[in-house]
Parts: sequence; structure tokens; C-alpha cells
Amino acid sequence: MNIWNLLLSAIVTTLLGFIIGVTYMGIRRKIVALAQNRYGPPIYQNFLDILKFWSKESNIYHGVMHHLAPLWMIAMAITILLIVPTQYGSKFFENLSFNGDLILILYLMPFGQLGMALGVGQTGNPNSAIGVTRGLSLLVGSEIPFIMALIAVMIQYHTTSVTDLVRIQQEHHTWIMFSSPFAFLAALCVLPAMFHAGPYEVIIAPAELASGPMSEFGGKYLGTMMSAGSIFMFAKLTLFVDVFMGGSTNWLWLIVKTFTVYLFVIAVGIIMPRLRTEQAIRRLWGWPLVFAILAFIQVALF
Amino acid sequence: MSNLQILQITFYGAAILLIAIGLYAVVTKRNLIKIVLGLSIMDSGVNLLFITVGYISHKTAPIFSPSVMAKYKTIHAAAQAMVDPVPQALVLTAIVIGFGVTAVALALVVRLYRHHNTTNIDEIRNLKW
Amino acid sequence: MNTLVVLLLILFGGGIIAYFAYNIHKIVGDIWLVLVGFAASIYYIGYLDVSQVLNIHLAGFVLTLALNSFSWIFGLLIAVLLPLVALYSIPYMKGQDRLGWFYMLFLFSVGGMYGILMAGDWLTLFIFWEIMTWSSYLIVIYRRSEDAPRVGLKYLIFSAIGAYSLLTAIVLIGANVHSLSISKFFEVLPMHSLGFKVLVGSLMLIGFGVKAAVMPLHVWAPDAYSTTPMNYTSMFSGALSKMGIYGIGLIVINLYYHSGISLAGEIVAWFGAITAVLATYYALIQKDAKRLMAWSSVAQLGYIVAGLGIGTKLSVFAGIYLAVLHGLFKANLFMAIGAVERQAGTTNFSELRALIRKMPWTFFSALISVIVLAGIPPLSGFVGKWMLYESMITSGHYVIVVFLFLASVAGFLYAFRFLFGVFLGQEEKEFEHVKEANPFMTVPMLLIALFLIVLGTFPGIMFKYIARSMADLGFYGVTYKMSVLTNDWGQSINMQYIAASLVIVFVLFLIVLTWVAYKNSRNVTTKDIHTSGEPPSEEDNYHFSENFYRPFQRAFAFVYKYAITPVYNEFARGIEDFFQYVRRLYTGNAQTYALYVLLFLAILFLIAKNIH
Amino acid sequence: MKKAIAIILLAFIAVELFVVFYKIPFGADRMNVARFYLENSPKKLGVANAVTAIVVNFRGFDTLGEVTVLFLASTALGSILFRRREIHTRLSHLRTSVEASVIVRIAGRFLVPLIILLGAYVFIHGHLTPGGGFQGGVIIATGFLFLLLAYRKFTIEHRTITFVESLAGITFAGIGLIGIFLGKTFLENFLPAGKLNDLLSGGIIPLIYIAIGFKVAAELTGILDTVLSISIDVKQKEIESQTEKNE
Amino acid sequence: MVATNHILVTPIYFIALPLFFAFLLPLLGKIYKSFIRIVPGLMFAYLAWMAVVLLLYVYKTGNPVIVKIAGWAPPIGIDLVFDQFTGFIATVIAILGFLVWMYSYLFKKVEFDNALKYFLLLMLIYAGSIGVVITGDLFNQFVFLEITGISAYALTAFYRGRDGAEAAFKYLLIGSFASTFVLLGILLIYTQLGTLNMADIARNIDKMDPTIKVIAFILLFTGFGIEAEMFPLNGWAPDAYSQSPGPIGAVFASMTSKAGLYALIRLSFTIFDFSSANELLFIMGILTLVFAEGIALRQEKIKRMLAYSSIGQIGLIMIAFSFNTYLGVFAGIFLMLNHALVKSLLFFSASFLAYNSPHKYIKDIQGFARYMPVTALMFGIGVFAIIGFPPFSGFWSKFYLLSAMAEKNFVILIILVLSVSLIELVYYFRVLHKLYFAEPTGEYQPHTPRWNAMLAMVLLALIIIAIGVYPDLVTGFIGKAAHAIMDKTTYINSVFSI
Repeated sequence: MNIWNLLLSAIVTTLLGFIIGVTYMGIRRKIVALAQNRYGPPIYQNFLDILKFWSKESNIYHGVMHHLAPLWMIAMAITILLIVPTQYGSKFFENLSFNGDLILILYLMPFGQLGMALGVGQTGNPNSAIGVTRGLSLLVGSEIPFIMALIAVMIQYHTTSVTDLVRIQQEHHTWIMFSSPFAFLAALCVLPAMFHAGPYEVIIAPAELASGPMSEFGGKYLGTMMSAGSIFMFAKLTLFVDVFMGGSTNWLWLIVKTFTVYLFVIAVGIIMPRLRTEQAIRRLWGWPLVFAILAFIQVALF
Repeated sequence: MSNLQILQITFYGAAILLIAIGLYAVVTKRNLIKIVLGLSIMDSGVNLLFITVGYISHKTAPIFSPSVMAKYKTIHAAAQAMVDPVPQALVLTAIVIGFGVTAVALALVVRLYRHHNTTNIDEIRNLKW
Repeated sequence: MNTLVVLLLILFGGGIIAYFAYNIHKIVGDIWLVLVGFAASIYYIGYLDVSQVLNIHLAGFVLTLALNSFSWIFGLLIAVLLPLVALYSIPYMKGQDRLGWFYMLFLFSVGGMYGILMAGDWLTLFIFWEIMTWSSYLIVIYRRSEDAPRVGLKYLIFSAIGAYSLLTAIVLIGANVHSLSISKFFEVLPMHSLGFKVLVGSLMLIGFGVKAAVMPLHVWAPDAYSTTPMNYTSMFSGALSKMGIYGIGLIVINLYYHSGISLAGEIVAWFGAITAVLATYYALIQKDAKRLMAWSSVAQLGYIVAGLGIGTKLSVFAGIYLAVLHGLFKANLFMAIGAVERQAGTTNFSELRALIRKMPWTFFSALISVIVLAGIPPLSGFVGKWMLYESMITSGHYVIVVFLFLASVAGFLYAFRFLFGVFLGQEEKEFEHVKEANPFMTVPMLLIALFLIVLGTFPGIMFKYIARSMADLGFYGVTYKMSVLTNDWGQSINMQYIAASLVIVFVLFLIVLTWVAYKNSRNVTTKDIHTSGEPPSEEDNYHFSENFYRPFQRAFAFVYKYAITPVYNEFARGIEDFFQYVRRLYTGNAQTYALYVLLFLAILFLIAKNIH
Repeated sequence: MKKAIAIILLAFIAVELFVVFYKIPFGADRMNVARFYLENSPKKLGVANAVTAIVVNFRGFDTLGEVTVLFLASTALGSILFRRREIHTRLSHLRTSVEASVIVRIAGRFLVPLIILLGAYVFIHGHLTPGGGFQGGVIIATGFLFLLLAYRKFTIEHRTITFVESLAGITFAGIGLIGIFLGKTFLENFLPAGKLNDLLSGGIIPLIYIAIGFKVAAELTGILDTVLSISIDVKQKEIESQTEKNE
Repeated sequence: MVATNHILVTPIYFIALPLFFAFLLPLLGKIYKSFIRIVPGLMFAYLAWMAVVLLLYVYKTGNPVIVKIAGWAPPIGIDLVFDQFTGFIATVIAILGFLVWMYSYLFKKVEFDNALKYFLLLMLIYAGSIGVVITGDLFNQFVFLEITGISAYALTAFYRGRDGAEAAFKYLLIGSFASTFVLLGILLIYTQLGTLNMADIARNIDKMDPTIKVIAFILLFTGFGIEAEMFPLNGWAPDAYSQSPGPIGAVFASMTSKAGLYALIRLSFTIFDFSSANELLFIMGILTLVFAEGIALRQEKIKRMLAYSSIGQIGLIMIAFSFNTYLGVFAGIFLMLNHALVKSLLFFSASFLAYNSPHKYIKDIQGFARYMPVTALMFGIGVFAIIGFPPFSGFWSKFYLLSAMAEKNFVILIILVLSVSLIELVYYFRVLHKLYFAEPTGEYQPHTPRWNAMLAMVLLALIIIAIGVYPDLVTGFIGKAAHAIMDKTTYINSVFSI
């Protein structure tokens, strides 16, 4: 593969991911507002926000780790997006999808979070640190059912590669959510937690402005982080779609599928009240774990 | 029951009884002096057993005194008429050893009496467990 | 002259001379120590003739010294650590008394480790094992701190349990195989009965498991690791614990997989997995950096044991790789903690605050090590984790892999706990005077950190040796590439691309962000923060360190409810009480004793008919 | 309780022992080595008293041990009671025994030499007649006991006792060692055996028995002396306590 | 098989010289006071040298040195047998005798009378112990046992301030039982065989009435068992060990108990031919081991703890011998050697550590390591050796013992023994930790050992390490010794061939 080709596709994919992700965020704000009987901001509001953050002149500098934190986030987000196959069969959008697999993706995710946590830590804001500890605790809750679902899928299809999974689904014209329903259910249940949305939003605690990991970031840092967050969100959605819903062969189809999943996340978030961290962990280790175990049994028996 | 059997029962019985009495005194008497006496009795019993075992019916003491030699003429004949000398020699040793032990025991009793102001063995129990 | 003997002589003789050298003057001793460290290291890497075998006839046994490529790799780990730790020790141990004693034991224990690795027969292995044990025990109690006796005794008791089961196994081998040679033993083992195999194997595993801190036998480890001076702990956790791993590797692979009891390997793997999970859980509630890292060591060793227990080609590969890696990064972490201890005077999370600006290099090396520990790409830790998980998934051990994942995810918690507790958070006046550690301390740490970074993208550097040692364990034809990892199903990842992507994006944005933000940046203190409009005053400190993971603790309260230590304590107390009662047999009354004699005699009289 | 257990145990042991000993025929001839002793003590050693021959020669090593035991007893006594003989000498006026009656004192004067003479006779004739060093020594010791009882002021110079004791012991061991130096074995007879029932017969046996006699006499006397000092000690304590009371 | 009548080197000196000098010592003391210390030392040194020479001779030629006494060949006379086994043990005792002398060279320096008695008793207990080992006559063995016993009683009660008399009285009481039983046993044998020579008895043991044989065996077993500190018979032992003067604890551990043990082993291996004797030894060994070590765990006084530990070791040795295999006996002899060396070192150092505290509580010595580092180090070396860490001598004995067990596939027994070892480790290291870590209470002033004691301890430690590093120093002798004790016929033949 040509290196320039690769660079180009990477830039295109990143841009697309950025645009889609930010738009999704706007849509979410709108939907949430509507559900709460508010008018809500326009859908493009998040673009404006990011633009505003980037154009801010002054910058609060807390130290090296604080400076680097957004970079960890965005490096992680873009790399994951590049690894997750977005377009099945497309040579151009292949990116790095043959150079990584599910385990790598799973392990890349904390890369950004660790960077953010370190940056947060250096600011000295205790509330931010509390947010980080909540987030990490919740990670234990959400990761285990999710990884179990993924392992069930991996073992069932004898592959750890996402690309392979997409290929298998495309070739057999089936979606894993139908062939491995329990794995799908388990993953679906923990999905809101992975987006820090729904009942699992105690980490960022959007209602309490002062706390949450990102409260000490402003200006260009926050802008970078928001961009990274939106790209990361899209990457995660794509991953979910790739694994369970057959991936896609064109961007439109991908947007439909990812948006459906995202809609589900938004809906759950609107319906469910926020949980405390330990409640969240217990809930995540409730039904999702049962589903995951059922998925294992399914793999073991069939 | 022959004469010999009666003698046998008497001597063995007496000796073993002495040993038993000695042991009994050692094990049950509270007084240190009595315990030492018990030890002595025990020794006596053992010594008596030795002598008893060394005895051979109708034979004389193992001394080749002129009178004995005169009676039996040869040493060999005299030797045939004598009891076993070995147990007697052993008893001599045993008695002396018994004496030594008793002396030491009595000395210890004195020490104990000085130290504890009692001869009751039950009260002398500084060392235990 | 046999090069193996020369190496041992360098270490043991160097140890004895070090004692006297330090008694002459500290500087003489320091120079000697570094000299010995480098000499041993260079000699090992450069001059050691692996093919040499030495047989010593002693006391009716043949003691064999022979190195193979499996043990060589562990020796390499020691050889890398030894000079670095020696350098690090110079400033770290400044001002301590009895340095000669300390370093003598230090070098003895290193010599013991090399002896273990060189052992060609079980007796040699055991002798050096015990030398290593007692020298490390004496180092554990070296500081004479308040709880040193308790910790030392605990370490010693568990070491003895291990050593004794090892010894039992060895004598059983001696009696049944009629040879103590290790290779001979593995050769003839398949011919022996299942019972023998299981018995000897379990005993050996208990023996090695103690040093590898496998779960029910781990009790000593957190205390011992945290009580010992940190420069030794880095060897202790980094290299000495690997001796247990070395033994487990030998046993599991040879005993179970080459003589057909794979179930036992599964059990070992399970022990490792459970150790990993529980130790991680305990690590994240610790209040002291040393103890946290000590528990973390236990957890990490659990992974390695699990990897070796699974026993497929990839998992063993991963196990060995992780073992070497753990030796490096855990040594580095303990060195960092030692540096903090030395500079700031404490390692307690509730006292330490925000040392990042004071000790940036220490922070950097600690950060790298923590990233490696957490297994986050693109650093080397991930490579090991990836191979481990893939090997388990591909071989169908999906329950164990979930446990390991759980441990790994929870591992992020304590990793952050450590970094935050020591280096981050609000600054405190108390630590204003703190300076970066002596270059002798930071340079070894940074060297290790650098190596760990490089190893992430180019793990092939290490794979070369591991592949060679795999052949020694009976896994032939192990292939490897410089930076492409392949699992048993044929899927692969390319670390170069991943690292490149991460680095490019990172650097790109770094340039942009720095360019854009640098000019108007306003440097602020950690007190200048946004706390709901109530910025803390200079006197207040809002550092967050108590009950760090309280939600987590609440959620997993059921795990923390049970612990093995009280069980051991109760058992020990039971034994003591029993004998407290029994000793009343000796009433102190002479007549009672006399009665015993009579009773004994009477009993013998009673059974007289049975004596023939 | 203890007594009951003791009685049961002892009864059992005694019965068991009796049963065993009953199997040994009483008065039967079962000499094995003893036969040799009987035959050879007059022939080879020229000793009339076979028991003496055994005690001093055939099993002379036992006797050396035996003498050692006695020596040990006297040393042990001294060591255990911690009463130096000097003190004893100094305190002899405190001796508690009532001044013996005139009869005893006068009889003592006449009898003690006779007793000592008898003792000497017994051990000098140890190889000819019943008796020997031990018996003779004991008899001599009774003579000293008589003196100690009869005369309150009578003391025995401990130096003398030590000297005699040591010298006799050295003689015994030395005679044994001479055997080695002469190229023979320890305690082996190196003097002519002489004629049976002659006073000067039996080679080294009479010499050893004389040494033993001296040794036993000295040691026993020493032991008696030491034991008597106990009473002094007690008396001294009483006096001390009385003076305390008076004050 | 050669009766050496060498004037300078003959086993008879082991007994004759101590007795001779014991008789002579009071007179020598009159001439020059220091003679009472120097002369025994010269004698001990000579005997130690002689023992080594004899052992080397026996080792090289393979012929035991058998000496007849009073010119009568056995079974008429008494004989001394210095073969590979008895010779080895006698050598160990001889060397330790010298070291004990060196340790106590300045003992009671000011009190002439006490010093005289001490050295006298030391020589006699030494002669008695060696006599028990090398004599070939059963009754003679009894006599030496009594010499050992009475000197031990006296030494136990040597100190005024302690409860020595109590301990000695207990020892005496039980010891008298032992002598009674031994005498009865000897009597029974004599009535049957008419001889007292061990070899002769062993040769003709079949001619005994079976019932009488068993009872004689039981009586002797009990009697010697008392001296060997077998479990239910050892009530006296902890008291005696703990109340005697410091070096005498070492003497008990290395000499008297070894003598008793030797008698027991000779009884079971050579004199009688019961196969159950081994089982009996085995059971009693286990009981002794477990009870003693367990009780040692709960001791508050250091010497008492050492005493129980010593008893436990005796149990271990009995177990080793009870296997009746070459390896087992080998391990047993090695253990005997190791126990003699290490326990002596422990008693030496412990008694100085606890020099001034009357009851020798462990808490009294806490923190003394800072005052007397060398002594504490010696104690530490002793502990390391007894636990069996390489490269100390204890390791090899333990390894051989376990090998012997493994040879018979006694896995449970191995586990038992090692569990007991663990208990041992706990209580020893508790003391060591007290010694090194605790703050001194200040109640008792430490008393630093003088050069002679230090020298003795260092020598012992060096021997222990030397054997640990290079066990071949002794394995050759031990191997021959093991063959010698197991080979009954050769013993009998060699005794009768002179």
C-alpha cells in the first residue's frame, strides 16, 4: 500500500469520523432537549463550540501532563478509528484495519483515558480525580461483560480480527446479533456505560458543572478533547456495528447503523435515572453478565 | 512343691517385692528422704536378685582357701564345687554405685531442703512445662 | 576454567569482599559493588560459555552446573538489572549502617539466583535456592524496623514451606529416579505412575509457587516487598520472584505437557488467574505505594503463572516474555518508589502529594513502567498481554481470559492510584524542598524506561532469546518477527503501524497545540482551580487520597470480606495452643515422670508378645 | 489416684518380672565365662578368692569405674553441698551432737585402732579371704565415724583425705597404665603370680586392693565428714535465727 | 581386628587418662592453681588428636582397633572396641570435649574449689560418655553410664542460685530407674548366657529363652531410653539442660545423650535381633520428635527451649536409625554429628547471652545482639545450621534423612518431619528476632564472652560451615560407620579375632 494513499485515507476517515461524531453529539443534545421538553440547541451547535474553543486566546497551563492529556485522547481516538474497518471491501478505506484486532482496540481505549486522567491529576482539582476514579471503577463494570461478549464471538468465529468478523458476516449474509444473540445483548446492555451515557453518566456528571474529569480543561485543550471524544464515539459505534451488525460497505449504510445504535444509547440515557458508581457496577454485573455467560454457554455447546 | 521351688519363689519373690516396694515408695511418697530410701530398697532388691541368680545348689563360696583345697585336692575339683562368682563381683560394683547414688541423692535432698525449706516433693516444682 | 564457576565466584567472592570493602570505607565499597555488578553482568552477557557443563562430586551426589537457553534468559534479566541496581544503590543506601552486611547478602542472593539457573540437578538447585532464601530473608529484616521481625518470620515460614515441599519432591525423585539430574528426571518421567507425577509435581509447584507468590502462598510477599530497602526490592520482585516462575515453567511444561497431565496445567493456570484478580483487588485499596506495588507484583506474577500453566506455544512464549518484562518494569517502579522515599521521606499516599514537578524524571520512568504494567499499547507491556490473551482465546480458555481481563482492567485502577497518589494532585508546602533524585538513581531508571519503550514497538529484540529458550522447553519451530505478532489462528497485529499512528497523531497535535497555545499560556498552581467557584486558599489542601476507590470497594465488598491471613493466623494459634496444653505433660513433679517411666515399661510389657 | 495407678502399674510389672524370673531355674549351674574365672583365678593369678580375681583383674575395668563412682560421689557431695571443708573445720565447735558418754569415748580410744587394724587386715587379705578393698575401706571408715561420733572436737584434716584419696586413685590407674608401658594391656598383671594362698601372691591384685582400701576409706570418711557438716549448717542457721529473734 | 598396644595411641586412654588425671587433679591444684585448668586441657587436646589418629587408622585400614583389658581376650575380659562406628562417635565426643574445655577454660576463675570440681566432673562425664560408646561389655557399659549419670547429677546441681538441685534430683530419680532396669536386663541376659560381653551375647542371642529375651530387651530399652531422652522417659532432661552451667548443656547434648543413644542403637542393632526393635525406635522417635519440638514452641526460657529442641533432634536420630537401611543409618550418624556440633554452639552462645539472668527467659536477652554481636552471630549460625540452610552442616544431615525416608516412600513421614522442622524454625527465629530487634530491657547486663569462649564458638562455627561447604570431610567416615553398625557379623568376628 502506498504510504501517501494511506495518509490520505487516514485523513479522510478522520475527518468523516469527526464530522459524523460531532453531528451525532448535536443530535443527541437536541433529542435530549426535546425529551426534556426543551427547545435545545441547533444540531450544529457542537461545531460552533469546538470552533469557539479553538479560537480562545488565553490558555490555562497546569503542567506537562495537563498539556499532553488531550493529545493522548486524540491519538487514541484516531488510531482506533483507523483500525476499525469502516468500509468492507473498500481498498481505500482499509487504513490500519489489518494491523490490529479486537484485543488491541480494547487496550487502546484506556490509552486516551489514562492520558486524560494524568492531565486531570496534575491540575490538582480533587473533583476531577474523583471523576477519574469513578470512571475507572465503572470501566471494571462495563469492560467485563463486553469483553465476554467479544470473546464469545471471537471463539465462535475463530478470529480475533474485526475485519474477519465483518467479512464473515458479509459473506454469510447474517449479522452476529442474530447468530449470537446473547453476546449481542450483553454488549448492548453495557453500551451506554461505554459511552458514559445513560444511567452511567456519574463520571462526567454533566449536571454538576464544577466536577467531572474535564472541568480544568479549557480553550484549545477542551476543543481537542471534544474532537477526540466525538471521533472516539464514532469509532466505538463503528466497532459495535462491525462486530454485531455486519459492518457496512458504504458510508450511508454505516451512518444508518451507527445512528440506530446511538439512538438506543440516547434513549436509554433519557429513560434511566443516574446511578451511583457502585450501583452502576452492580447493574453492569447483573443482566449483562448473565447474558455474557449465556453467550459462553452457547459457544461451548454449539 | 520341692524345696528348691519354695526357695525359688521365696527368693525371687522377695527380691522382686523389694524392687516393687522401692518403686512404690519412689512414686508415691511425698517425703524426699523416703524417696531416697525407696531407691535404696530398690537397689537392695536388685542386688538380692543378683546373688540369688548366682547361687548354685549345694555349692560353696568361690574361695580357694587352704581348707577348701585340702578338701578337693585339685583346683579343678574345687572349682566344680563353687557357686558362680561373677554375680557376686557384679553386686559388689552395684552396691558401690548404689551407695554413690544414694550419697548424692541425700546431698541433693539437703540442698533442696535448704532451698525450699521443705522435703515435700510436691512443693518442689519450680521447673515445669 | 569453567565460566559458570567464575561467575559464581565473582558474585560470592565479590560479596565477601564487599563486606570488607564497606568496612574500609563507603566509597571503596561502592566502587567495588558497581565493579562487581558490571563485571558479573558483562561476564554473563559476553563471556559466559553456555555449552559448558561442570560436574562436582560432593557427598555422594553429582552436582551439575549447566546453563540452558531457558535459564539463560532469566539470567539475562538479572544481568541487566544487577549493574543498574548497583548504581542505583549508591545514593539510595547513603547514610545506612551495616552496608557491608547488606551488600554481601545482596550479592549472595544474586549468586544464589545464578546458581539456581545454572543448576543441572535438583540438589544444586535446592542448595542455591536456600542460599537465596536466607540471604534475601536477612535483607528483608535488614532495616530492623518495627514490624521487620513479623514480616521476616512470615517470609521465612512461607519460604520454608516452599523449600520443604521442594525438598520432599527432590528426595522422592532421588529415591524413585535414582538420579537428581533435572534433564534425566524429565526424560524418564513419562514412565512413572500418575500418582508419582502428580505428587512430585504438586510439591514442586508449591515450592516454586511460594517464591512466585501464587495465591494461597502469597501472604509474605506484600509485607516482604514493602519492608525491604527498595533497591533490593527491585531485585526481589524483579528477579528473585522469577526464580519461582523459572521453576514453575520447568515443571509445568516438562511435567504436565510432556507427560500428559494437562488438567494440572489448567489448575495452575487457574491459580495464576485467581491470584491475578485478587491481588489486583487488594492492590487498589492499599494506602502505601510500596504495598500497592507489592500486591501488584503478586498480581503480575499471577498472569505469568497463568500463561505458563496454559502451556500452549504462544502462552508460554507470552509467559516468559511477561516474566522478563515484569522483572524490568517492576524493578523500575520499585526504584522510582525508592527515589520518592529517599527524596520525600515517605511513600504513604495520604502524605505524598504532587511530586511531578519536583521529580520529573522519576515520574517519567514510573509513568512508562506503569503504562507497561497496565499493558497499554504501544509499549512493551501490551505485547505480552496481547500474546497471553490471544493464546488463551485461541486455545479455548475463555473463562481464564475473562479473569485475567478483569485483573487487567482493575489494574488500571491501581496504576492510576499509584501515579496520582505519588506524583499528581495538589501540591503541598511540605514537599517544596524536594529535589529530583541523584542521577545515579534516575539514569538506571530512565535506561530501563527507554528499553521498555523500544521493546513495545520492536519486541523482536527479546523474541530472539525467548524463541531459543522455547526450544529448550520442547517447543520447537517457534517463529517470530521483529514487530508483528501472530496468534494461533493466524491473525496478526503490526506494532509498527499502531505505534506510528499513535506517535504521528500525538506529535502532530503536540506541535499544533503547543504552537497555538504556547504564547498565551498562563502558568497556574494547583491551587488555582475551578472548584465550583470556591478556589482553595493557600492553607487548604484538597488533595484526594483517602478512600480512593470507595465506590469500587463498596461494589466488591464481598471480595474484601475474606482474607487468607486470618486463616493462617488461626491455624498457627491453634498449634500453639495445642502445644501449650501438651506441655503440661511435663508437670515438674519427679514422681509423675517416674510414673511415665513405669507406664512406658508396663506398656512395653503388654506388647511384649508382639516384639519379635 | 496416683497411688492407685502406681499400685496397679507396679503390681503388673512385678508380676510380669516374677513370671519371667520364675522361668530361671533356681540354684542351677549356668556358668559360662565364670567357669573360666574359677579355674584360672588360682592357676594364672594365684588368687584364692575368685571374686577378688574377677573384681580386680578379670573385670578390673569395672572396678576402676566403681572407684571412680565413689570418688565422684565424694566430689559431687562436696560440689552439691558447697561446704568447704575449711569452714567445716572452723565451725567444728558448733557440732550439734551431744558430747558422747564416757563409755563411748573410752571405748573409742580402745576400739578405733582395732577397727582400723581389722579394716587393714580385710583389704590386705582381700585376695585370700572374703572381703577386700571395699569392705576393708568401709570398716576403716566406720572407725572414723566412731571417732566423729565420740569426740565433738575431733576433725579430720581434709588435706589428708584428699591426698590419700588422690594418691590411692593414681596408684590404681597408674598400675593399670604401667601395664601398657610394659607393652602389655591396661591393668594386666605384670608381677609374678606367686603361690596360691600366700599373702604375697596374686601379682598386682593385692596392690590394687590396698589402693582401693585406702581410697574407699578416705572417700567414705570424707563423705561422712561432709554429711556431718550439714548438721553444722543447720545448727548455724538456728543460731543465726535465734540471735535475730533476740535482737 | 588388630589389638594395638601402641603406647601413645590406644583407646584405653580415653578412659584411663581422664580417670588418672581426675584423681591427680586435686594434688596438682596444690602445686599450682592453674594446673587444674591447663592439665585437663592438655589431656583433652591429646585425646582429641588421638581420636582423630585412631579414626584415620581405622578408616584407612578398615580394621577396628580392639583393646583387651587386663590381658584377657573377650569374652573373659572386658574389651574396648574402636571401630568405624564407635570410633566416629568417640571422636566427635573427644573433639567436643576439647571445645567444651576451651569454652570453660576460665570458668569460675576466682573460685578454686569450684573450678577444681567442675573440671574434675567434666573429665569424668567425658570419660563416662566415651566409655559407654567404646566399651564392648554390657556391664561395663552400665558402670560408665553410672559415671556419666552421677557426674551429670553433680553438674546439674552445680550452681547454687538456680533450681539445679531440683533438676538434679529429678534426673537422679529417673536415672536410678534407668540403672535398675539396665541391671535387671543385664541380669536376665547373664542368667541365660552366662556372659556379659556384647559380642558374645549377640553371637548367642538365639540361645535365650524367647520370653526372657523380650523382657531383657524391654528392660534395657527402657533403661537406655531414659538416658537417650526418649519421649515419655525424658521428664528430667529439660530441667537438667536448663539448670546446668552453660557448657554442660552442650555436654548433655553432645555427649551424654549421644552415649545413651549409642547404647540404644547398639542394643537394637547388634545385641538383639528383634526386627520390631526398629519399629519401636521408629514410633518412639516420632513421639519424641513431635512432642519435644511442639513443646519447645511454647517455651519462654531459652535454655529450656534448646533442651526440648535437643530432645526433638534425638527423636529425629532415632527415626533415622529405625529405617535400618544404609541411607537411614548414614543420615542418623550425620544427624548425631550435626546435633552435637550445632547444639553445642547454641548452648555455648545462649548461655553467654543469658549469662546474668537467673531464669534465662528469652525476654531477658532481647536486643543483646547490639552488645555482643559475635556471640549473637554465633547463635545465628547455630540456628541456621539447625534449621538446615545450606551451606551449613545441618542441610546435609537433613537431606540424607529425607532421602532415607524417600527411599522407603514414607511421604507422610517426610511431611511430618518437615512440619516439625517448620515449628523448629518458628521458635528459633522468634528468639533470633528478639535478639536482634527488640529493645534491651536493661534489667540484665550483657556479659561478653572472653577470648577462650569466643575461640571455642568460632571454631565450632567454622567446623559447621566447613562440613556444610564440603561434606566429604565427614561422609567417608560416616559411610564406613554406617556399614560398621549395620554389620553385626563383622563386629562379632572382629571382637573374637584378637
